[in-house]
Amino acid sequence: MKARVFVTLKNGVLDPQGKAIGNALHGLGFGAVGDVRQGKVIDLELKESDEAKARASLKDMCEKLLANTVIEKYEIELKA
Amino acid sequence: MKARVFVTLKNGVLDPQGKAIGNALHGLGFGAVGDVRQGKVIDLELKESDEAKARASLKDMCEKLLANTVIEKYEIELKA
Amino acid sequence: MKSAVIVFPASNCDRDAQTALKQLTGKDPHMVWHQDSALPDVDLVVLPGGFSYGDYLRCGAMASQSSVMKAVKAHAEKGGAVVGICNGFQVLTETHLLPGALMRNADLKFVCRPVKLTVEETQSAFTRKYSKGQQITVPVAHGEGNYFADEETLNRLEGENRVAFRYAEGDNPNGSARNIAGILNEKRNVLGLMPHPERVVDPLLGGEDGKALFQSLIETLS
Amino acid sequence: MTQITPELVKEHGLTEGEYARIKRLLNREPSFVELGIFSVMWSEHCSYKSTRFHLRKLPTKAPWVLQGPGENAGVIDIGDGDACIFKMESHNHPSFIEPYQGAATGVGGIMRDVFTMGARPIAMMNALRFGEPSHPKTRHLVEGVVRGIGGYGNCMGVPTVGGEVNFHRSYNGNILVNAMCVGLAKANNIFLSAAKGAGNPVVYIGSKTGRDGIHGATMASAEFDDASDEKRPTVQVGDPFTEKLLLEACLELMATDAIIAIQDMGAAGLTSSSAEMGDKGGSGIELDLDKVPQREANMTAYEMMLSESQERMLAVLKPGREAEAEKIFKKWELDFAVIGITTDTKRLVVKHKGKIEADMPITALSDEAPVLERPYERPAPKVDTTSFDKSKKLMDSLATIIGSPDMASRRWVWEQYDHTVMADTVQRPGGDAAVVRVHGTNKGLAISTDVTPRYCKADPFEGAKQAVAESYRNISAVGALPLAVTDNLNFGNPQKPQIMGEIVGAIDGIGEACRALDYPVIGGNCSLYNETNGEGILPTPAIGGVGLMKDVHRMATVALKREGDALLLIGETRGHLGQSIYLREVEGREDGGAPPVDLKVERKHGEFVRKLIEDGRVDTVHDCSDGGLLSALAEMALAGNIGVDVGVAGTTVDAIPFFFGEDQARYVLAVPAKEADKIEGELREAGIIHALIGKTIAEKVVRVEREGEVSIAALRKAHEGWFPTYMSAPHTN
Ligand SMILES: Nc1ncnc2c1ncn2[C@@H]1O[C@H](COP(=O)(O)OP(=O)(O)O)[C@@H](O)[C@H]1O
Ligand SMILES: [Mg+2]
Repeated sequence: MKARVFVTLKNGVLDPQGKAIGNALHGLGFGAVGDVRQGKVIDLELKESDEAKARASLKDMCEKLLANTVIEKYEIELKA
Repeated sequence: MKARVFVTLKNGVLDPQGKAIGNALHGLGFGAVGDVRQGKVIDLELKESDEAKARASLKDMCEKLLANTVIEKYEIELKA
Repeated sequence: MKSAVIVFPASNCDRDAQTALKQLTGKDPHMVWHQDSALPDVDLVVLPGGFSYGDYLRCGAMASQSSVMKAVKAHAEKGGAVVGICNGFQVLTETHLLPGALMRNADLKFVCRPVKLTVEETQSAFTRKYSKGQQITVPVAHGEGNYFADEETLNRLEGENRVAFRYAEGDNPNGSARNIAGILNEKRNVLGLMPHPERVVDPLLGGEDGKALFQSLIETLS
Repeated sequence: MTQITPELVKEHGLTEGEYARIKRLLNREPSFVELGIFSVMWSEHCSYKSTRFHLRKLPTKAPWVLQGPGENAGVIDIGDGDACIFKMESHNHPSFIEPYQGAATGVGGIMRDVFTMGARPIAMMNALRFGEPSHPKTRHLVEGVVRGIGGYGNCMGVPTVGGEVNFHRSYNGNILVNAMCVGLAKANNIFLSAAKGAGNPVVYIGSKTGRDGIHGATMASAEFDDASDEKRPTVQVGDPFTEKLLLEACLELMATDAIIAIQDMGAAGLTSSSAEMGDKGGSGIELDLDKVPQREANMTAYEMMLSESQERMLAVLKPGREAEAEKIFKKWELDFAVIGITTDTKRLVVKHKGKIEADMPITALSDEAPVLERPYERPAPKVDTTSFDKSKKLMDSLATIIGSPDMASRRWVWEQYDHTVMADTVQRPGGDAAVVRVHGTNKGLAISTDVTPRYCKADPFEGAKQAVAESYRNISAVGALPLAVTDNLNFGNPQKPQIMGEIVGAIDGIGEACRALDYPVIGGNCSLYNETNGEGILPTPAIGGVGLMKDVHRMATVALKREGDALLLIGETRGHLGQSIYLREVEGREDGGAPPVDLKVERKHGEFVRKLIEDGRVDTVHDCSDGGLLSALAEMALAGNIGVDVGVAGTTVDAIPFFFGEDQARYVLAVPAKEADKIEGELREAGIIHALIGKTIAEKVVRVEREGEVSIAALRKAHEGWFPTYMSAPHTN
C-alpha cells in the first residue's frame, strides 16, 4: 500500500522558509497571500496490506526518524 | 480560503533525500518500506473567495516560484 | 586525556578535530566509525562537523539512529564528556542528549564567517580556561544553526547557567533564540555548539580562540 | 529495430558528411545505439573537433609537469613526493536551465575528474558570468548557482576558496559556470585511464543509472534558442552525499594496488568512459548492460549508454581483485558491479538482453573523430581611445566604481561557501589568490582564476595574454611561484568565422603568454556555442592558475597592516583607459583597445615582488587590474581598515588615467618606511619602473592630493552594499 506522511512545524515554531516564501509571493504581486508555512511530504510504498498495522508502523517511523517532535508534528495518510 | 500545494520531484528524477530516508528506515528495521520520495508541502492562506480565481493564482505562484518545473511537479488542494 | 572522534560517512571536520586534538594533547585521538557499537576507553568523545548522512531529511536525524550513537549515549550517561560541534550539535539535539532543535538559518543561507561570541559560563569542563564574559572570535559554517527551544526550556537553560556561548549582540548569524551558540546538558558533561573551535587553534588560520576549549578539557580530564 | 532516418541523424547533431563517415568506418549502417554513441563521442563537447587542431599549439611541458592534457586532470610535482592535480570545467548550459542542480553537478563532476586520478580534493574555485543585473533572470540564476556550488562543495567538505563573478548583458541568455578543483596526491600514486591488457574485469562503481540528462553532451554543444528554454531537457540532480562516499571509497581502493585504470563517468557517461579507457589502453571493451545497476525499470541500451547519472565511476581491476574492491564499496554502501571485460579486439561491444547492441572499433570514436579546421577571421584589434571627460570628480568616480556590480565585494557569494573546512585555508576569498596549506607541511598552494572578457572582445590575442598575465600576477602577489594553468575556453558558435577567429586568437595568446612565463597548460575544457538567437557571449577564456609557496608563514595579503608604511607602485603607468572599468562605469562607454601586455616585464616584476615576500621583507601586496590604481588602493584600505594618502608626483599623466587606467604588470606594495629606500634602490638597479606614491595613515580615509578624500566607511558602504541589496529583491524561477 502507499502512504503519505506530512511533517510540518508545530504551531508557535517560527518558520523562516514559510515566511520567506510569503514575502517573495508578495514581492511578485500576489497580494492575497496571508500566512505561509512550509513542510515536508514523504511518499512511501509499504509491503503491508493490513491498514492498522501499516498505520502503527508509520507512526513508529515518524516518532523515530521522520519527524523531530520537538518542533514538528506529523499526519499519516494511507492510500490503498 | 486555505490552500495546500504539494511540490514533488517528477518521475525519473533522482531523489537523493528519498533514497537516504528509505535506507535509514531499512536500517531501523522497517523492512516493509519500498520506494520513498520526499517533497514539499506549502500551506497558504488566501484572501480570495472565488475558487477558480484562487486556483489560477496558485497555479501562477507554482510556475513562478513554488515549484521548479524543470524537475518538479505540483498539485493544488483547496479547503474552504 | 584520551579522546575519540566519531566518523559518520559524510563527516568532514573529523580531520580538523583530529588535527586540533593531536596538536593540543600530543596524542592521536581514536577515529571511531559510525557502524561501531562500542567506544574505546576514552575521556572525551567529539562529534565533528559535516553532513553525517548527507543531512538529508534533517541535519543529524539519521546519525542519531546510528549504532555508535548508542555507545555515545551510554558514555554520556556515565558522565563521560561529549562535545558536538556544528553537525555534532545537531546530532546531540536529535539524540535528545541536549534540548531544543537546530533549524534552517533565518535568512535561509549557508553562512561561513568568523563570529564574535561571549563566553557565558566558565563552570564546566569545556570552558574553565576562558573567563566569564570573555569575547572570542570563532568561525561558523552551517546552513541550519538556528537554535530553537520553547520558552520554558530557554528559561531553564539560562536559569541553570547552561548557555555556554552566545553570539555577541548584533552578530547572530542564524537567528538563534536568545543568541544561543552553545549549550550544556543538565549534568554539564555534554556540550553542543555551532561555531568551530577546532578551526581556530592556529594563528595562521585566523586565530587561537578555540584553544582554551580543548585546554579546559585537557586540564579537567587528564 | 529503429530505422535510421536523415531526421534522426540530424536530431543527433550529426551532419550528413559525418554520417557518411560513420558508415564508412563501420562498413555498414550504424544501429540506433551506435548512432547515439557516435553522436555523443563526436559532439563538440567530447571530441573538441573545432578546437583540437589549435589546442595542439599550447605549451604543455615543463620539468615539473607530471601529466599534461589528455587525462582527466593535469598533474604537477610540488616537491617532497607530493603532487598537485587540478582541472577546470564548465557546466554552462545545465546551469542556465536549472541553476542549482546545474552548478552543483558541475562541482561534483570536476571533483570526480580530480579524485579519479588519486587526489584528495583540497580546494574549489569557480568563475561565474551572469547577464546584466537588470535582466529578469539574473537574480534567480545568481541565487541558484551560488547555492548549488555551496550545496555540493560544502557537503563534500572541500573548501571553496575563491573565484570570479562578472555581469554583462552578453551573458543574458548564456551564463558561464566554470568550476575548478585542486587536489593533492602522492607523485608515485597517480591513477590514469588507460585500460591496458585483455581479460581484466571492468567494474561499475557508485550510484545507479537512471535516465538523467540523456543527451546532455550533445545539448552542451548546441546553440540555444528561445524554444529550448521551454523544452527544458532533463537535467541531472546531484547527490553530494553519495559523491562523498565515492571519494572516500575510491581513495581507499587506491591505497591497494588493485586498479589498472579508473575514470569518472562525466559527459556521455558509460559511453565516453569506456571508449576513452579502451582507447588510451589500446584495448577493447565488452560491456554487459544487464549487469549495470539501474534505478529505473525497462531502461534500454541506448538510455544506459547515454545516461549522465552522476556520482559514478568505471574502473578496470587486476583479475581476481574484484572481491577486495567490492568489500570496500559495500562498506561505503555504494553499488558495485562487474559489467564487462577488456579484450584485445580494440572494439567497443555492448550487449543487452542477449543481443549485441553495438560493436564498433574504438578508434572510430577517438582518432577517427572529426577534426575540423574551421575557417576563421581574426578580428582587427580595437585601438585605444585616449579621450575622457575631464570634468568628472576623481573621488566620486572611486565610490561609483567600488560599488559597481563587477567591483563590489563578493562577500555575499563566498560566505555561502565553507571556505575554511579542512583547516588549511591560510588565505581566504577576497585577496589576489587563495592559499591552502599542504596538510602537515609549511608549503602552500596559491590558486587564482582570471580573465577579463571585455579585453578579449576588443582583442582576443592580447586579452588572452592578459588573462594569463593576470593569473601570474595574482599568484606572485601572494608570494607563490606560478607553476601551471588549466583553461576553460568559453565562446560562441565556432561555425562563424569571426567567433572561430576569437578562439584562435585566444589560444594563440594563451600559448604565447604561457611560454614566456614558463607557465604550461596542463588541462582545460572548451565550451562553445554559447549563443542565444545568434548573439554570442564575450569571448571568455578563463585561466585557472596554481602556484607553490615555500613557506606559508611568508605570504602577502592585500590588507594594509600598519600606519606609516610607504606605498610603492611597481610598473609603468601610461594611463590606458581603453576597455577600462572606469570608462564603462563612469562614462558609460565600452570602447577602446585592450591594454597591451609585455610578458618580459610581467615576468620580471613578478619575480621581483615574489622575492621580497619570500625574503620576509614585504607582507602587503595587491596587483593592479580592474579599476586601476585607485581601486587597488581602496581595496587595500578596506581590507585593512587603514587610510592612505597618495599623490601623482613625477608623472605627466593626468589624474584620471593615472588613477583609473588599467596598465598591466603593476603591483602596489605597502612597505615599512625604513625598508622603502632600500627597495627603491634595488628596483632602480633592476631597471624596474616604479614610484613612491604616498603612505598609509591613521585617518580612515582614502585621500588623493589636490583631488580630495572619501572615508573608508563610505567606500565600505558602497562596496559591501551592492550585492546584498541587489539580491534582496524578489525573484522567480
Ligand atoms: N582548452 C583546453 N586546453 C587544454 N587542454 C584541454 C582543453 N580542453 C580540453 N583539454 C583536455 O582534453 C581532455 C579531455 O577533456 P574533457 O573531455 O573535458 O575531459 P573530462 O571528460 O574528463 O572532463 C582533458 O585532458 C583536457 O585537459
Ligand atoms: Mg573525466
